Amino acid sequence: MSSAAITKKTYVAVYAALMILVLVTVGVAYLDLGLLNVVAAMTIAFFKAILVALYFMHVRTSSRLVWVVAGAGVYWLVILLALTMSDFLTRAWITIPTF
Amino acid sequence: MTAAVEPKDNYLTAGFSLKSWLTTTDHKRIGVLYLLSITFFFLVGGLAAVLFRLELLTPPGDLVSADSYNKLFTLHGIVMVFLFLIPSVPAAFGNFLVPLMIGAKDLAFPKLNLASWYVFVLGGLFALWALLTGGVDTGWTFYTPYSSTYSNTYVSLMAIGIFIAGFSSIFTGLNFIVTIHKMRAPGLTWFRLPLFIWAHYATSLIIVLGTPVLAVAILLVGVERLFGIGIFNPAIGGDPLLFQHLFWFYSHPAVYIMILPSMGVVSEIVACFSRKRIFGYKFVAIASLAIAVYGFLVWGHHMFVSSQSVYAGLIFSFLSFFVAVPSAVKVFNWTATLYKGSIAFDTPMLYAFGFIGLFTIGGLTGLFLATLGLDVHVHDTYFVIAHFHYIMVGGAIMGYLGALHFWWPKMTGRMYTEGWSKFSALIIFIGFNLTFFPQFILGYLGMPRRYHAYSPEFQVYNVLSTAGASILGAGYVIPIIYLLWSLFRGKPAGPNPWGAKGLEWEKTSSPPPVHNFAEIPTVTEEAYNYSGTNEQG
Amino acid sequence: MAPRVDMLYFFLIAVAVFFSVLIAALIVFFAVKYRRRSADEQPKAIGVDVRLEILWIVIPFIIAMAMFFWGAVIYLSMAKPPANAIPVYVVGRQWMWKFQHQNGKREINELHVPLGQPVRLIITSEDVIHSLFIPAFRVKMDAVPGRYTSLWFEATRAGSHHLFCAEYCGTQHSQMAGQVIALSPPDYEAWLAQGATGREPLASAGENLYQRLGCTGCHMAGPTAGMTVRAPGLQDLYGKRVQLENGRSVIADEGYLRESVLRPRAKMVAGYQPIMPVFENQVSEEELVQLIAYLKTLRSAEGGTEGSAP
Amino acid sequence: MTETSAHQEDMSWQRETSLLGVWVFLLTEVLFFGGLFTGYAVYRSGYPDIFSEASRHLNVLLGTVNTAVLLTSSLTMAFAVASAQEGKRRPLLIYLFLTIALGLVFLGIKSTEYHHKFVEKLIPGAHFSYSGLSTREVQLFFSFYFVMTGLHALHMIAGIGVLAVLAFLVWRKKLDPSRNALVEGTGLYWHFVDVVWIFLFPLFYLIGLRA
Repeated sequence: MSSAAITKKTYVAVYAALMILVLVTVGVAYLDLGLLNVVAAMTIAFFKAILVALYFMHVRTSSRLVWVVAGAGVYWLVILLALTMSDFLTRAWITIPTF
Repeated sequence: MTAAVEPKDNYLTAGFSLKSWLTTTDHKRIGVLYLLSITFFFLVGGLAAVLFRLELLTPPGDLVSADSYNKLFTLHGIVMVFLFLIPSVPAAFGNFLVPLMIGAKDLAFPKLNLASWYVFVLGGLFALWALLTGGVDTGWTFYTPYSSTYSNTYVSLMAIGIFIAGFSSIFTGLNFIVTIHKMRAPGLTWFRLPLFIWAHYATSLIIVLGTPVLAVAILLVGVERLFGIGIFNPAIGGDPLLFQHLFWFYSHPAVYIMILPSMGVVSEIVACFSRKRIFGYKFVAIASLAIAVYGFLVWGHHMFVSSQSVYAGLIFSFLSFFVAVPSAVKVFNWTATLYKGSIAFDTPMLYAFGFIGLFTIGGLTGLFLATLGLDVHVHDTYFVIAHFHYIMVGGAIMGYLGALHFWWPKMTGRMYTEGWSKFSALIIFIGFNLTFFPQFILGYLGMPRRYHAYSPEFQVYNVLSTAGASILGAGYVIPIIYLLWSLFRGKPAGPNPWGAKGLEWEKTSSPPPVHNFAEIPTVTEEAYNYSGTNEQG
Repeated sequence: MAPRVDMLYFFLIAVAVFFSVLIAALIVFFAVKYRRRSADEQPKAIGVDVRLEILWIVIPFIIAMAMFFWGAVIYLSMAKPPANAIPVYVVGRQWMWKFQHQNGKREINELHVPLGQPVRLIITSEDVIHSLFIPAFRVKMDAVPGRYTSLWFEATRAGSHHLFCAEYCGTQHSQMAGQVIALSPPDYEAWLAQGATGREPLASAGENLYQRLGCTGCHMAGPTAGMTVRAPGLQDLYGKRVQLENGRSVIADEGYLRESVLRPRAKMVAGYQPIMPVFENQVSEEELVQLIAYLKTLRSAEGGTEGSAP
Repeated sequence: MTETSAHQEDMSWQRETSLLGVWVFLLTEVLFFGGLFTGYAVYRSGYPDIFSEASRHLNVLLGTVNTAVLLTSSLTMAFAVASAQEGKRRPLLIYLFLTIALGLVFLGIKSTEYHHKFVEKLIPGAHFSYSGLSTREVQLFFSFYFVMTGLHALHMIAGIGVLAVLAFLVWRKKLDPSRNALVEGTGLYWHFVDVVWIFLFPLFYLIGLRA
């Protein structure tokens, strides 16, 4: 869990990247991309989260255990979201007999 | 430590004032505090069960009113699940034993551990407050919109209580995870750990990952009641099934919070009283983790008739059958451990036998509920009640009582009376089966659960069940008497009365000293090395 | 359906009994055979047999998969009612079941059905979640407020069968019970006809409501030349796939019709403006059922078989 | 306490243990917010257009500024942790104060936003009123908005409280360098709260912008 490898210069660079991504995500939101709007917004947010975790939270230079813990968070979040949505998104699939 | 018979300065004699108990950070004392508190809640929940079983003796609702009946089963469910079963083995015995078994002085965060007990008590007091001021009638499942909009009882108060109690189990789980990772004695590698530790590690994972989702679900119900916003209320655009998803995301894995620690207990007991290493040790260890991970993928099998999407039902049913495999692996391996062992019939072993048999029935009847077409019929009937009592009483409480009898000499330094303890184990086994087996039949005949009054054709089975419950109740009272008696008159136990393997038996006294070990032990052999050959397995 | 469920049940019972007895017998046998005979007895260690482990991973898995597929097949046929099923509308409320038949006949806590003919219940709730459970037919479905659910069955034995609420719904939950009475088809027809005078069939009650609420103003039977079409036509709508404004599409089942009456903006049909008033809190669950029953009768000649259409 | 064990006493072991504790705690936090995000996803997928419409009642400029403020506070927090590790007291104190200040700015902006919503009667509950057609679904959007940003703000307040205590300890020279795991752990928490906002921002503020 040592953070010796991360310098202040890196922090500033990460910060700059994050700020640019904020502007990008706002900009993209003004374009009409249909369903891709959500995808783009979430991809950018995910990328920002990764940057914060890797650098600000030192995951990059941390032990494997920390990677596992962080990964577990993502994994269980995906389970919660995916299996719940498996209900709500497939409800309309079953069709009634159309006489 | 040379074999001292009852050392003068142990964790019990380190201080006698109330303050020395209420401000302790000693994991052993906190374990004892938990043991006392959950025993209290067990009696409260048990009393409620006695009352509604009496009500169900006759078909019409004649003993208590419908309203009281609903409050009684709600009380029974909430108290037994949140205030007894979830903290039972982990918070009482896990607290006491995890550091001892891994050769540590204490848990990683002793103050957090004490805080967890206080938080538990606070949550319990809120729950009691809700119960004493008028009770709650939503069932322990809190289904919306009944709980959020329609019930006129003290739902918010109870929600606060459960929300708070949830933190206590999160603190315990967090503490165990960090402790098991960071505080194992030198030489104690992962595959040398007792299976009790594996089980508690898996349990802690579930606690840490599941409890917050329950917290959110309960919080939203509370917010909905207090501020009148409608997240689950269909009258304001909400979807009541969302609550069910969030609730079962925690509450299905919560079943494994209750059963996994008892599985760990059974592994310890079976090894000790057959004088053998658990057959397929690694498979049993990994099975605990597998149950913890799979356990999160199956919650939708509680919702097959809830109007959940048919396709989600298919997915959840398919995944549910995967959990059957690690459970089966455990049962087969325990049974195989007995083969060519040296089997003694001390009281803990009787409970372990009971556990294996009853858990097998409970697990197999779980398959009925995971099977889509069949669950439609038995869902929300007494079949479900019977099934989960086979798991939670036949499994979890048998394991809890096994643990109590196995480690009682370690915790108190005293032995209890063998004759009485065997007798009560037998009574409990008989009473349990008589109580819950008829309920399988009731369920398939179609008697729905949570019924205050029922159709006369169901009476025979209800009478059997109530008769069994009175035997079971008596069986639970006997241990309280002889265990209390043993505190004063019991024979000194000595450090290792069962001739068991494990750091808590071999490297410290009974009761253990405040800092557990005279010196931190170094581990050089596998767990359960009864044959002394240090064989890998 | 009941015999199919029972077959599956007996299969699972067989598996459960086999394994319970196996485990219990092994425990008793080992415990007696290898009981401790002397205090210092020391059994030999036995290493793990991986073949054995694989065996008892694979066998339970195969059995479990058989259960899954068998159960899934039954579940899917429960979810798909036959096309000729007789629709009955069910509204649950604390603490009674209300049934409405096609011809407008109503019952409370009693449901009359004909023998040998599939019946489809379209269920909703006025307040909390209930669950309609008919043990004799091995069927159960939750009644969820704000939504239609459905189940179907075919009675094969005359007589009365229990009808329960299976989802806890408050104080009188256990009193929310009744009977399903299965009658031979002639008896059923006679029962349906009883007191027919002065009773309006669901669909015509729905039509009156449709007129009264002013739906005709925008939803015209067929667009006339020269008129602006402000709302989608409703002819042959039921069961059709509808293209929505947001690019998705839905099947126009009862649930969709219901939502579109109550909250028209939730699923806008492509190409129309959100000008329809909200009928939430304006029509009761029972009136809604009448409207839907009427909408289902709006069929052009080629759109469906008028005779059997509910 | 006569016993010693090689690993259980040394400093880096203690630090790792504390930080692992914080990480596991954050794991529970992920699932806590995860439950709310799941609820949001369910209703957003159910009423996509109405959620977009409701979103237009939020102030994108304020939201964007707040995002920038929070990200900046993460930078100062990272600097604070670095200073603590290097044992530099004065910079540590300054960065802690900056982080607290930025946190307060965030909360200030947030509360003006809440106030606007109050004036516009967009707070869900008895006083909610909305002139459009889909009152219920819009209210649902605002229920999630207030619950999620509210819980986020509560986390910020808790974080600011801890930072204030840390700053006080550093100022009174009561925090010796061996305990800089405290600063690091608080930093992890602060960054996590930032990450939550990184998702909240596009999900609430940016879904109604496209033409």
